[in-house]
Amino acid sequence: MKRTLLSGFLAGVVGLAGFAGPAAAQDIELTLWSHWSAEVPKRSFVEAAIADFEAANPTIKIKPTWYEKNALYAALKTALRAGQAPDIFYAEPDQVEYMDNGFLLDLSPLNWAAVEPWAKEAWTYQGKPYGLPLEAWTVELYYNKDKLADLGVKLPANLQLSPEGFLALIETSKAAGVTPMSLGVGDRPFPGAHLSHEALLKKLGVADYGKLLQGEIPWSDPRVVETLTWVRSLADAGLLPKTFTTMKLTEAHIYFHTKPGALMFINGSWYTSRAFNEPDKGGQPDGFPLGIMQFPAVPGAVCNECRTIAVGGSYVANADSEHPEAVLKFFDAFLNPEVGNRWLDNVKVQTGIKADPSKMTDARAADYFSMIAATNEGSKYFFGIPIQVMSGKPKEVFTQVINNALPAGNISVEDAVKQLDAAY
Amino acid sequence: MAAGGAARPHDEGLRRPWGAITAFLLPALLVYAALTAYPAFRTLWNSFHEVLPRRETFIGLANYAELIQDEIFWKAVRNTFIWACASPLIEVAVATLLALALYAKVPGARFFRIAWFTPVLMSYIVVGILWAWIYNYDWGPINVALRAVGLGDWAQPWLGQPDTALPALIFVTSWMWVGFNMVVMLAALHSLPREVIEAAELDNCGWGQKLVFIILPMVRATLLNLVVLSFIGKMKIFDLVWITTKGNPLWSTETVSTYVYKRAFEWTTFDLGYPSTIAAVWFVIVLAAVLGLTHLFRLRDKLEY
Amino acid sequence: MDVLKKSILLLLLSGYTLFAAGPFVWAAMMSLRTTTEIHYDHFGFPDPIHWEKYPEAWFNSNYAIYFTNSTQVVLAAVIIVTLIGAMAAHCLARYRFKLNRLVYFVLFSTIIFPPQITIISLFQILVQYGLYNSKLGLTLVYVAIQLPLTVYILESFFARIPSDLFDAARMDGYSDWQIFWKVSLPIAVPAVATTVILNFILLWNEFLFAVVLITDEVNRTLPLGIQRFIGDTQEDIGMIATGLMIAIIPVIVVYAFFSEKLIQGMTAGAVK
Amino acid sequence: MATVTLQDLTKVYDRSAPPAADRVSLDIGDEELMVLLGPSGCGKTTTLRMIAGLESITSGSLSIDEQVMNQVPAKDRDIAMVFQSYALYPHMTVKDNLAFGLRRRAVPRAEIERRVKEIAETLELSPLLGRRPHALSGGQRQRVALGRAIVRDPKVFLFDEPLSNLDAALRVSTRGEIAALHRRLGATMIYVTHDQVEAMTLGTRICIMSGGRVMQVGAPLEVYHAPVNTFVAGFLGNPPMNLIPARVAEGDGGRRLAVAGESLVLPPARMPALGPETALTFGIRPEHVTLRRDGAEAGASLAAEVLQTEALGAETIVLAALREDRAAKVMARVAGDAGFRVGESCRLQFDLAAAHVFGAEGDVLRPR
Repeated sequence: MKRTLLSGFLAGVVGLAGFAGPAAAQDIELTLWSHWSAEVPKRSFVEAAIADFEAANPTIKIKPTWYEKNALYAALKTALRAGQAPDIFYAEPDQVEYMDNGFLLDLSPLNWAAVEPWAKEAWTYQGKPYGLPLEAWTVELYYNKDKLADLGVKLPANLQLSPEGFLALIETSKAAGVTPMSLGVGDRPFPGAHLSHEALLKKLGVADYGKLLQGEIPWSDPRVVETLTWVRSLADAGLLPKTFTTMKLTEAHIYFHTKPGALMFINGSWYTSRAFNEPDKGGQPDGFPLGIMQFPAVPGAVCNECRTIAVGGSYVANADSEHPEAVLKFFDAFLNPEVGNRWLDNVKVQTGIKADPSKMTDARAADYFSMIAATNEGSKYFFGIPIQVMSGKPKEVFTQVINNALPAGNISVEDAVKQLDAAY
Repeated sequence: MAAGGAARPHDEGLRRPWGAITAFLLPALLVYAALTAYPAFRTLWNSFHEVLPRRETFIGLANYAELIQDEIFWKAVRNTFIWACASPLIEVAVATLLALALYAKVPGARFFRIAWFTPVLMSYIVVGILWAWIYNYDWGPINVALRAVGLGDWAQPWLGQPDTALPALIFVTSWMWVGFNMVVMLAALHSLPREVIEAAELDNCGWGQKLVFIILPMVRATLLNLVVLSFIGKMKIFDLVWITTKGNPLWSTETVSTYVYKRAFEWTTFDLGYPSTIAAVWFVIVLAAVLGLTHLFRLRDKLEY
Repeated sequence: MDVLKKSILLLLLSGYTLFAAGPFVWAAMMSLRTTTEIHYDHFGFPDPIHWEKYPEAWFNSNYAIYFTNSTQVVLAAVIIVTLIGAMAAHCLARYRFKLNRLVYFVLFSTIIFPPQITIISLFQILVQYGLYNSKLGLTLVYVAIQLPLTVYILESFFARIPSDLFDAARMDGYSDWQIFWKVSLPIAVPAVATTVILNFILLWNEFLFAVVLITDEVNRTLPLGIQRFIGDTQEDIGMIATGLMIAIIPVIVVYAFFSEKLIQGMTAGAVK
Repeated sequence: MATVTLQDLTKVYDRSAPPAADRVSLDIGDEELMVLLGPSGCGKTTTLRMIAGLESITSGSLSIDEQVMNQVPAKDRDIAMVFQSYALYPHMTVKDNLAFGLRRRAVPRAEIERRVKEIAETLELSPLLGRRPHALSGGQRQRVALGRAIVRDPKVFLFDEPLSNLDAALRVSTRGEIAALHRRLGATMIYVTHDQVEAMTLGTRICIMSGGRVMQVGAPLEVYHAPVNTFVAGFLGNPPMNLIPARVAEGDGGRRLAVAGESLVLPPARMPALGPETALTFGIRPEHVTLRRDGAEAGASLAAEVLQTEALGAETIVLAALREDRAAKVMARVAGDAGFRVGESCRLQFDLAAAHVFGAEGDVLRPR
């Protein structure tokens, strides 16, 4: 790292003096810090991409370091300030502070034609795109087909239960001694919020929901209060395990599919990156009867077909990188449908890179995507989960209140609304 | 001659050996200046600025104005104070009882003393992980024990509820520090003159009376020192919270330390000015509290930390 | 005290001992069991005993790196802080000059500083001087944070050395510097040992400054290393327990050998 | 060896307080053992420490062998000092303690060995050479401290109350050892003490100090028999000299003193003629007072009442109050079997040939 600093300094000096010579003759090493140390499919996808790229560009080496997400974010926050950040690193589009402070390289020169427009949009800040949107995801409601069958419940054709049906399902499940839904917010600021924000989105519709998050509609709006009260009533009916507040993301996966087993699990469609691992690495058991249903209809909703799609894990480039051209070259190597397909095949999550699902080769992936396609049929999308849209105090309060306290039954709807309104 | 201005007896030798004095003090003062004094002043300076990675803007008292209205900060202050006030009382009270038990010549006193002291040796990280397991809802020993004795309804996700999380963590720090306080108390008890206690026995004092009228007043200074020491320690608390709850749920375990850290290194801005403001204000609060405590105990001269 | 009373008291104290030391014993047992065994029964005895988990944690989980880093940083910091702390303490205890008490107070009073007051700017400063994310930087910071306590303990000890000794050494022809090395320091060996042990343990367990000032895997100290293990993935309880034990062992060893000294050091100043 | 000359040596610590040593002048001859005697706070230790070079000199000059030493650091003055607390290095063995001063002075190793061995034999420390100070008895430590000074073979020895930490018996024997040492080494020594017995038995001369000033310098008996002022008179002797306020009365050539309504007539050898009504102090040592039930000489005795008796065997110390002035008390050293009881009336008979008369300022008045 120190060498990077020093050589960066020297390069700066040389550049200022106008002696920036052809660097191509030298071997270039790019550093890359990434999340996904435990998410084998994504990690191997990136490693394969690096190997291919290095084979095609023998003068450029890419050195990845794999982190846990929280550790990565903490390291980046300090490293960026210290001028010791890597050339390429993992980011999600909500991290506007990177753009605000000029840390990110403008990626306009890339081949954006190969990227889904909404994914580019998610990464566009003040007119310029900054991120390579590898991962995209929708919020999905997973369930255990066998358990549902045991309870004698059948889903309607559109896979969406009515509010009453959903509540009845919770009660039946409880009565049968099965936790209705696995979920945990022990190490993530968003899983608990899925319940509320999907409900709010359906209730308000895309436009008003966006305004709500921006603070243009108050949280004390009766529609919001009504919806939150409904979510709270689900929680009060015993929807979530008692350990909800301390359960970690990975534990929640295991709670759902292995031990003790829950009926449902609400999660981003990147469920696969953990669940499709080997069982001894936290994956679901072989032959697990995975099903996906729609988020239930919300009482008085204006748009029960509305749902969230988000750009997730992406790569961005350090504005201070000494080798921007090499970084761009590396990024461009991702931007073709073949790579997009390879992502779908291997990672089994949606991607912001244009791909052709029909050309997928992996049967398990194809099966999974057909389920995703079924729930997404006819959907209207809102881009981004709330914490990707919010920042500062509202984000912190939202995380504490809507992600954690409300589903845990630790705060009344009235107080929650009051705190949120006060935060803007 | 140099000696004329000397204001104290026992000045040294022919000349004040300024060379030697400087040489001895310089390294310590340099480290102090560079890594304690300068950072402290810089924090103060920061607090009047918005400190972003590539620019610093003077914003006067804006940070302070924001801080006054920052409910999370005040919540953190409240939590920290609850912690800093509850802990010393619990720790010192339990420690005194245990020390008295050992003082009464129980067999195996040495073993007890060493065993009780061990929690203090572990880092908060280790302790945090251990206790997160102990508080685990499904298989933590506490809930397992409750279920085993038929009190399964009392089983709680102790660290996951706003009203149990903070007491649970306070309990952990007490677990950790009781042994330390006990050892200090025991040392203080052993340093008491035997004659006084024996005299009290001749005066036909019972154990309880002896404790209240003779022993406790004589170890008063130690007791108060321990209280202040524990108070200061809890005002700094960070590691334990960070490793267990990170201030959750609903800021019920947020301490000033964790909040400063969050605002400085986890918040969605890169601003270091605001967290510096928290630090500066907190510094004043801590200082005032410690001075207040010492004044309260009228230990101004005797206080040792 | 009659026998019954005594037995009840002993029973209570044993109960407390179980409470105080139980978690440690529990962790020690888990450190010798695999996570699968632990999930089967969280409170079982290690059977069979999985000693191999220790080398596994050591070699496969980077504990060797963390351990080495901790050792380097802590030992260097302890040596430096002891040395410069002893020099300052010797000077403050032995020489009378106008600013003596002021200097002492300034050094000592930082003991009540909350760490927040310096940590943010320390981060900025170390970044400025290229010491951020380096073991050297962390070492210097550790020296600074342990300085007040060290000066405090050593000063009070040096002040108890009769000044006649220094006078005698001066008449024997020794310079100020030689007196420090050949008289003060050797006499203060017990106090120095106390501060060394105390500083060692406090720094070995230090977390806040490490987490802010170190991010590189290769520079992580043990507390950071342990923290890494409670990240995203499913908690490998058995392995974490092994890691905890590896982190605790040096402290336990020190404690086993120097428990009296350590208790003395920890309690220094609190007994009046 | 060496002479030490103090010329108006003054030490001021605090300008608002009187000097700790005030214009101390003293000539200490070669091979002399000069005792600085006085109560605590009289400036004797300060003076000693100035000589040692452990304290700076505010004004005046200090010379050793006629060389001014004011600015010479302690280590270069070739002086050794024995401290009250002995100041043995606790972390070194007896042997290292003895050798420590020599090592610094670049004395060859073999020579150090030899000298340490020699001194150890003289002081009977040989079997203790490997021990640390904490394993020694008080007397042994004392001897190591002595040895440490001797081994250096300095020009001047300084002793700062070296016996005050010893028990009574050891003190007597060590006193003898020091005296013998002085005779054997023939060195110049300066010895500070507050114990007059040490001063009387050890000193070739005594310098009595009070309030930072030198009161009197002289041979022990000279100082005892001819104190120059009431301070010296009251300080030396055990019990000390009786000092009774008096006035000159009419008659007897100005040598008649009115004391407590009676009168005493002093011989011309002890008192100059003074005008009537001059206020002065009459001094007489207890051994020059006897008690009489009858037959006391008029003009040399006073009526009194016994207040207290301390029978010490060979002698009895009697405290009596003058009948006419109960505030004036007189001590008498009488024979052990004198048999006076408390409350008994008697007359105090003075041996006026040994009387002293001090003026109102406390200075002795002698006939011209």
